[in-house]
Amino acid sequence: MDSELLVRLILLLPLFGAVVNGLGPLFVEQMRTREGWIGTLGTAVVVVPFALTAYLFATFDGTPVVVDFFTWMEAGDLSLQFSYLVDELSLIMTLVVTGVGGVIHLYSTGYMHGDSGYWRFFAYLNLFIFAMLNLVLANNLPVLFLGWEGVGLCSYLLIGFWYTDLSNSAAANKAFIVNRIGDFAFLMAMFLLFSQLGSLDFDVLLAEGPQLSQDVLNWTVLLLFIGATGKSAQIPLFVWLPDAMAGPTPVSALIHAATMVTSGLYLLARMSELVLAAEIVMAVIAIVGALTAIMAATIAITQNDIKKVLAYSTVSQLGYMFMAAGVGAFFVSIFHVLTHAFFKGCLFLGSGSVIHSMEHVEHELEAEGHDVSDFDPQDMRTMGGLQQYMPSTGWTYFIATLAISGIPLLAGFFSKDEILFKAFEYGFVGGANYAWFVWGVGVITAALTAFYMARSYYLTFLGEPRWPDADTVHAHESSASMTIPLWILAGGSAVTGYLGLPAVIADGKLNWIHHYLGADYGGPVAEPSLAGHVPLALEWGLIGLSSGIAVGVFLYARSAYLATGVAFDETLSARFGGLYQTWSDTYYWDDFYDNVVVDSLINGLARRGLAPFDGRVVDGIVNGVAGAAQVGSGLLRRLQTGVVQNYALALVLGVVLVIGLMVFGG
Amino acid sequence: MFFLLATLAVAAAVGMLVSRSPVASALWLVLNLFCVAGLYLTLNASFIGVIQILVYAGAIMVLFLFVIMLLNLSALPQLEDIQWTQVAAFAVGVVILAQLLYVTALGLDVPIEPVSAETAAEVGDARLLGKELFTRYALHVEVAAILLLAATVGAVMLAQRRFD
Amino acid sequence: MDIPYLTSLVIFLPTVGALLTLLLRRASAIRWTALATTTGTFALSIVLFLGYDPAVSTAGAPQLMDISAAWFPDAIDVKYFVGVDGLSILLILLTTLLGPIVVLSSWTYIDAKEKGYYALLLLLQTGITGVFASFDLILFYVFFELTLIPMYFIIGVWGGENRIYAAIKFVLYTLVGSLLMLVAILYLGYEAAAVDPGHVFTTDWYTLLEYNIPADTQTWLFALFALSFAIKVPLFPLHTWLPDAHVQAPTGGSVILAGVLLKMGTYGLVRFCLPLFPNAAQSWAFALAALAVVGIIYGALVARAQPDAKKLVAYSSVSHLGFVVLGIFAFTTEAMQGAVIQMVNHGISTGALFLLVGMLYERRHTRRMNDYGGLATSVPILSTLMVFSVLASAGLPGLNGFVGEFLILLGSFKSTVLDSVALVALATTGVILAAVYLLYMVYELFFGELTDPANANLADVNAREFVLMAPLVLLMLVMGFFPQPFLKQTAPATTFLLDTIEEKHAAVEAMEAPPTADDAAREALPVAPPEAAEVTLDPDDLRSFDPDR
Amino acid sequence: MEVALNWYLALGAVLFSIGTLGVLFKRNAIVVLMSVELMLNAVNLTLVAFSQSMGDPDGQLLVFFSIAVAAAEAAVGLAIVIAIFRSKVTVDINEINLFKH
Amino acid sequence: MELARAFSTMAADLPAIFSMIVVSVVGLVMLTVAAFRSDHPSIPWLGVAGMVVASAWELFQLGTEPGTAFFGAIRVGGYAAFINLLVLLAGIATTILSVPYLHRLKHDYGEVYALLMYATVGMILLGSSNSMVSIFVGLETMSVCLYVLAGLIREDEGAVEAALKYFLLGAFSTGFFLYGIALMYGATGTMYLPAMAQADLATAGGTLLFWAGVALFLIGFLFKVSAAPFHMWTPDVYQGSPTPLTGYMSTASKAAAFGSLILVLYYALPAERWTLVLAVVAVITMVVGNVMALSQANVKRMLAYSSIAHAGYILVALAAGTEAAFAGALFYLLVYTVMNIGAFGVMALLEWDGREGRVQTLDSLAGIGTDRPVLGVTMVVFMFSLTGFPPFGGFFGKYAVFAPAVDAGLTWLVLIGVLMSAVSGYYYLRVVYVFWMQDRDDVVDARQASLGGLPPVSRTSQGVLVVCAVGLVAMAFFSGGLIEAATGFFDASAMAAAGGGG
Repeated sequence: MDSELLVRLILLLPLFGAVVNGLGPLFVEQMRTREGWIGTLGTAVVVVPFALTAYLFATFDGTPVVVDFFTWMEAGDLSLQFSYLVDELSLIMTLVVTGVGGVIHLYSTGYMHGDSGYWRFFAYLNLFIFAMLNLVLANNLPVLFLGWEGVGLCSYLLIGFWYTDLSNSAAANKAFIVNRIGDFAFLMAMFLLFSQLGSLDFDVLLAEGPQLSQDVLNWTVLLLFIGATGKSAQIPLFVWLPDAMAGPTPVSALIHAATMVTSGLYLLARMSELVLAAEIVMAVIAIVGALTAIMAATIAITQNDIKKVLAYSTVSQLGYMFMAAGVGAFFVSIFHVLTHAFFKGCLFLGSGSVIHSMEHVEHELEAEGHDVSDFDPQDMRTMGGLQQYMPSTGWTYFIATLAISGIPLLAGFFSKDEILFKAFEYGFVGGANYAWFVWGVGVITAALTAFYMARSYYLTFLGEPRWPDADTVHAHESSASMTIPLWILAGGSAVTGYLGLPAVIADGKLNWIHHYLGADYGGPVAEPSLAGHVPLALEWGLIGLSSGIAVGVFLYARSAYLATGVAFDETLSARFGGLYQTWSDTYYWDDFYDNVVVDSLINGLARRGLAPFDGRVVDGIVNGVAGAAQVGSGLLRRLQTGVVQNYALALVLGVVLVIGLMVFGG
Repeated sequence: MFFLLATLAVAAAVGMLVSRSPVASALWLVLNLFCVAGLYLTLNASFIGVIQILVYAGAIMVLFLFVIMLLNLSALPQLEDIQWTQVAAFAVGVVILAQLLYVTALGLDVPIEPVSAETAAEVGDARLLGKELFTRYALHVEVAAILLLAATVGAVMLAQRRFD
Repeated sequence: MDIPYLTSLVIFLPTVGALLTLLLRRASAIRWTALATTTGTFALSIVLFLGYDPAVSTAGAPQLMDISAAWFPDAIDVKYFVGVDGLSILLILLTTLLGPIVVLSSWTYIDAKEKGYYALLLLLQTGITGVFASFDLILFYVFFELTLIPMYFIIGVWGGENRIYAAIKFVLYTLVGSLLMLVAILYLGYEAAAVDPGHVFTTDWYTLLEYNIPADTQTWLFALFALSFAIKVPLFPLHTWLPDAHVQAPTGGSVILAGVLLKMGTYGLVRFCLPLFPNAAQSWAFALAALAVVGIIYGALVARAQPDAKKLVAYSSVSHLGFVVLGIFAFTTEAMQGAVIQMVNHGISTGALFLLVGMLYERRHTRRMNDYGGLATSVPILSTLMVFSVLASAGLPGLNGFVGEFLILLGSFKSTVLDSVALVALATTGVILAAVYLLYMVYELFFGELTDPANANLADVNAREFVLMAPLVLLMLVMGFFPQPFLKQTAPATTFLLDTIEEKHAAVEAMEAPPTADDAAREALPVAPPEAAEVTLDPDDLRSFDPDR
Repeated sequence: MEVALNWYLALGAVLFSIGTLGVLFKRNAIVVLMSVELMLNAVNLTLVAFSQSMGDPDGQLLVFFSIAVAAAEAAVGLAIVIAIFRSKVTVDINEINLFKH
Repeated sequence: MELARAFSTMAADLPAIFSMIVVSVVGLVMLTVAAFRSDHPSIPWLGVAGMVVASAWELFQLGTEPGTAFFGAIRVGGYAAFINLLVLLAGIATTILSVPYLHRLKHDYGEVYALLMYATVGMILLGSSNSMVSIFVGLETMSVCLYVLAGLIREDEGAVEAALKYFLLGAFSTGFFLYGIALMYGATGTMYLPAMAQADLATAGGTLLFWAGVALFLIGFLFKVSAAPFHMWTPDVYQGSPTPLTGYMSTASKAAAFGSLILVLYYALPAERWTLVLAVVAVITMVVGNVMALSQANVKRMLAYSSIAHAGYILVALAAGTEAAFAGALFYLLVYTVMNIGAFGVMALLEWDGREGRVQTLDSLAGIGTDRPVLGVTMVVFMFSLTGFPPFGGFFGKYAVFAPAVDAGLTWLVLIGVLMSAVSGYYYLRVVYVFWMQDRDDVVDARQASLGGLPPVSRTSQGVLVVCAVGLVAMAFFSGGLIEAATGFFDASAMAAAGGGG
């Protein structure tokens, strides 16, 4: 098959789905309840592109394919095409997007069943896939940016999906605006590149970019990175992601875990040649990533909302990915993106399944006459013992938990270990001091990850049910359309790690993902490491260390939470004191933004400052001029006394003036 | 002769200015007009001098007096205090006088009757003026006639008592 | 198709329609006449658009010109001279497109004195189209002012509570600027005659382009022109008439105001300020661009603080037009093209926003956002349209707003005239702020529970409203994804303009280069070309040579 | 008699100024009117002086019209004063200030 | 001069004063009719007929070669015909507008119309005068008639007050004016304008005398055209006088006075010194007129200040002093006459029980446009035209006066002028919004006034107003030609033709 046609189909099918699902029911009310049609179409337009991508992937011969649709805009030096690029990186990303996306679409047909906005949901979701595909397939920065903003839009629409609750909409606004702050930097990076190179096409940028002056490069990469922090929820722009959990759970899985949030990584990987040329900024990237990772991990420990835990976990894992990027190991980032997509997708979907079932519990409690106004179906403190009611969800959640915790032989183990190893190696071989710091933080974070994930699993699924009347009111397993995707993803969480076996095995020759992506995304240190730059023994040791930590911490948490349940949190709180408080208050980031940035900008500057200023000063001057004319008029008219002799006096004064001017002035 | 008449004219004018009774003012003005008529005669402008007495002093001033009597006007009560407008008026009046004197008195010390006494007398003569009036100034005379007619009609319109 | 006097026809067909409506009695007949006229005009303008061939006029010359003999005595070359070129064609098209849309939007909104309303609306369209088509400065001025009168009535008679204040403010504010411009036009006309004794007083744009005016003179002429246009745009801090006018005007008036009337200011800057006074324009570019950037941020922040939806949209115009002005004063092809396309984009998306706010107002008779909330449930289609327009306005890639803003910022960044990264960076924050205030509006209007029963029973958009919104929404998409056909139309004119500016700038610089031996000669005839000495001059000409006048 | 022209002119100026002062000071409308007559009279004197000094009759002819005009004005003016006296029973021009500002 | 020859010359010159003859003879006839029945309805129409004939004649004269008649006393042809035409048209419009007005006030005496005719005669003489004597006689004839007309409703305190103020100040300024003539005569030895320009001002004293004379002389004109600070009478008199006649005063008398002033400036005065004076007076006039108009609540009073302001605009052109500027001033006079007659005409029709008039406010007219759309629409046209909005005549008028001033190097003056006309927008637009945008029920004054019912309608008057309004719109197309024609009056050949006299 013609690959151009395939690319067109891959891109346009989801768009088609979005348009049909969106417009039809919008105008024809009867169509809104046709869930079968809508769900089938919505899923098909993602699954088919997945199949097509798989075909492309299978037949890909290593030479990048460029597909030009049509000219977007031409002005001066700028010549911009709707141009798409199929290469290794975009293929992997496309597979993830359509694959995980397809699964989540399928899941959604069950999860959203009965929702009045079913059609909207699928329209948005399809639109999201379209935008995401634009992002990953773009062949120039503006098209990438189109997708970039497009996914932001869909994220906005989906976070605020249940708009009748204003807090959801507020979260949506927050997500969009914080993302826009990142976009600002992205735009500036584009302007800078264009002003230097006169083009924004990848081939030009990657070929000529590295020759730019160091200053320009540093700025460019820094700006790109700031752009990435917005989308990929890094310090300081991560604050929107936890709030984004307000959206339906499949959204959290797809957008806020598997795909969209990784686009920042994708951007850096795409621009890897520029990034690698900006050494200083790489340090910034790595350090910011490390700090984000550990910060989010500590916060995750304190969260009680099952989705919030996963959200902070996502932030933390994204931090990992940036650590990798910061040490130049882009392929590892992508690898982690891949594995993360599976296990985090699985976790989110599992939490969705749990929430679904807890909502069911809530309804039953309500039916029995309980006061459910305080009942939160997402609060882990009211859960417990769900494993017995919903085995599929439980098991898949468990597998994914193990995977993310870095328990050996599951996907997370391989990718995370590779990241830690690369950081170590960068310090060991490359001699960059910051790499040690990054590595250290990474190891601690790995321990924390194992802890909070174990906490999450055990609080939710084991122990006694903690909701009222647990004897009579039972939770239920979700439908097949939801459990099948769970199993698919759990399977992925188990096996995808083998795509990137570490260098200790067969000298890295079995590290498929590294070979597939090629040296382009490996960085200067990574390339020779195939042959083993670090002594094998040391590497084995490192692997052992991280495995040990993961398993150890996991088991510790298991025993702690199995024994004391929720109460262990209080022990933790007591042990860490103020630190724990800081964690549970998310390091006061939200307070800072709400009270300092937003309040001072909106309330202080805009509402109390500029708006009155505009009315009183700027407009006041205008009205003042008019008023002055009126006042002047009022004063002048008092000269018009009505007494004829005064008029005569004025006349004579005029005479004096005129004679004076004429005789003596001229 | 000139200085006598001039002094008298100025004195009469000042008298008009300062008297509070309108009748007295009118009579001072009549005196002034007579003096000026005399000055015309010193300038050999006999025709104008005669007209001055006939029309101005004779007709116009009588009209004034007539109206004053008709309306039975007496002196207006004196103003208690001096207003700034009056001060200003006085100052402006002085400035005007200064300006006028400056322009008229400077550099024009040519004697009257530069050509000859005969010409001067002829220029002021009624015959010459009459001829001019009915040739070169015929149009103006006609329009002046209309002006007087209009003034008459207007005065009647304004002052007459209508039957309504 | 070859229609004689096509440009004039497009300008004056609405006037004919206006006269026609005056003869009618029944309101419905008046409405249909207005609709038919505006639609017909739009059809004609499409013919115009198709008839305009950018490839032919590489020199940027206008096409489809209608030129009369001089209007005034021989010594004064003022004439009826209309045509289209790359700068104006899109704006003319936009104007005629908004014509039927505005008529439709007023269909039920205006329920009193229909005759006057539609007649004035049509007259207004003539005025605006005329502004964009004029190539003679006096004619331009006439059309420029002509738009004030209908707008004054539309705001003042059919407007809201505080309509009279707003109407008067609108007219007076603009009047101050435009009258000063008139003086500058007059001076310019004579200056041209003074520079070249062979010429008479002229206000013909193309003739004036040939003259190189001394930089000093340029400065204050530019100041007068720019002031007038800055008020119209409106540029901070001259913008305060705009929120008042917008809020008080009926929907149709707001749409015209935001859609095309403000563009007269930016268009004027491009058409006149830049090419006629290139040196002054470049010297002052930074100052004006800085004001524009202040306007971007300031407008956005003030918009965020508004409790009134319409006022919010009004301030958003201040912010958005800041981008256009920035693009104009960047002096790069990208930015200039962006500015031109952004004028159109802003007309489409802000026009749509005003239409939608107007629809809400027509249903609920309030514009306070607090009175709404949760409308997404009761009026889903309207909400969708609004969100769509908001996104277009916020510059989401794929919709029209992005194309313009992107090109403007891209071009300004590389501008050597502005040469300020900080300025562009500040301007780019406007992209963030746009999202802040626009999403806030969406949030307040559409989201949340339907608490107020008055909001629960609102009717969604009806067929008429949908028909009038459809072209706008479609255009947002089309211009977002396929701006190229439009950019292509403007390209030659933009290039021509920038080349001309460059040439003239250099010429004046050379002319005013450091004094040389023939300094004395220059003193006597500061700007006259060398051959001027051979021409016998009459005293009147000498007078106009006086450099001090 | 050898009186130079500027003596006459100066006299005219003085009389004119007194007339002006009269207009500015007198409150009785009729006296104000008389002051105006005095001003015209002063001008007439000036005109005749010029006319005679140049031997040109035009000046005196203008005086002729000036006197006619003075007569007409006096008639109209007095009529107005009568009318105003009828409605206001005063001729004090300070009190005639219905319209102001 | 040989008498017989003189008389034959005069007989030959009779066509030159044809319109003056027609108007005065018809005036006499009217007076005669009035003697039998004072309120005979045919009297005003007699006058209209006479003036129509006269204007037809002047129209015919527009194209003729300029020259002088009556031994150089007056000018004939182009320029004079233009001014005369203006005066006559204003007279016709005023007469027609006065009929219903005076009828309503029960003052429809025939003498009034006759006086109007005589005033017109004076204006014609003034506007076409070529010598100081003509100017003086014409000016006085005009003034005396206007004094009377101002006080015509003598039962009304305001009217007689207006008449008294007008008269006293008018007479006062006449004193200065005549003094000015005397000094100029003394300095140059001639009364004829062209001869004055050629006179030899040899001595220093002569120059001094001459310019002092010019100054005093100008004051007479500046008073008549109500330039500040000689304007003080204007608002009071305009407010007190019968409204249609106010329109007449504000247009025809200004047209004649400006016409004459232009002739003086153009023919009699060397081009020096007076530019500054006129410019300064123009500035004061524009500022005072416009600013003071802002706070007026009475439309007539506002229009009075507005007419002061417009005099300022014309003075800008006069200060420029070029031929184009004079031509522009002439055109402006035409436009101004049309729009001001119209504006006062509208107010005359709206003046009835309880509504706007001498004491009532503009507010009492709230929403009147809806009730009387013809008046409303025409008033809108007049107001916009007065503001100077295109496409109405007012804009082209402003163009015609300001453009030459810019050319003459008076850009600063023009800038003040345009700023002031922006100010003027405020008070003109206020009339528009009160007429159309306010609701009667929202305004206290209007509610009270509405008890008096709606204003009566007069078809003839409305016809005049519509003609004025249409004329202002039509100027958009004909202004070029008109300005060109006006420029033609200042050909160098005209100068030569005027060389004679005396």
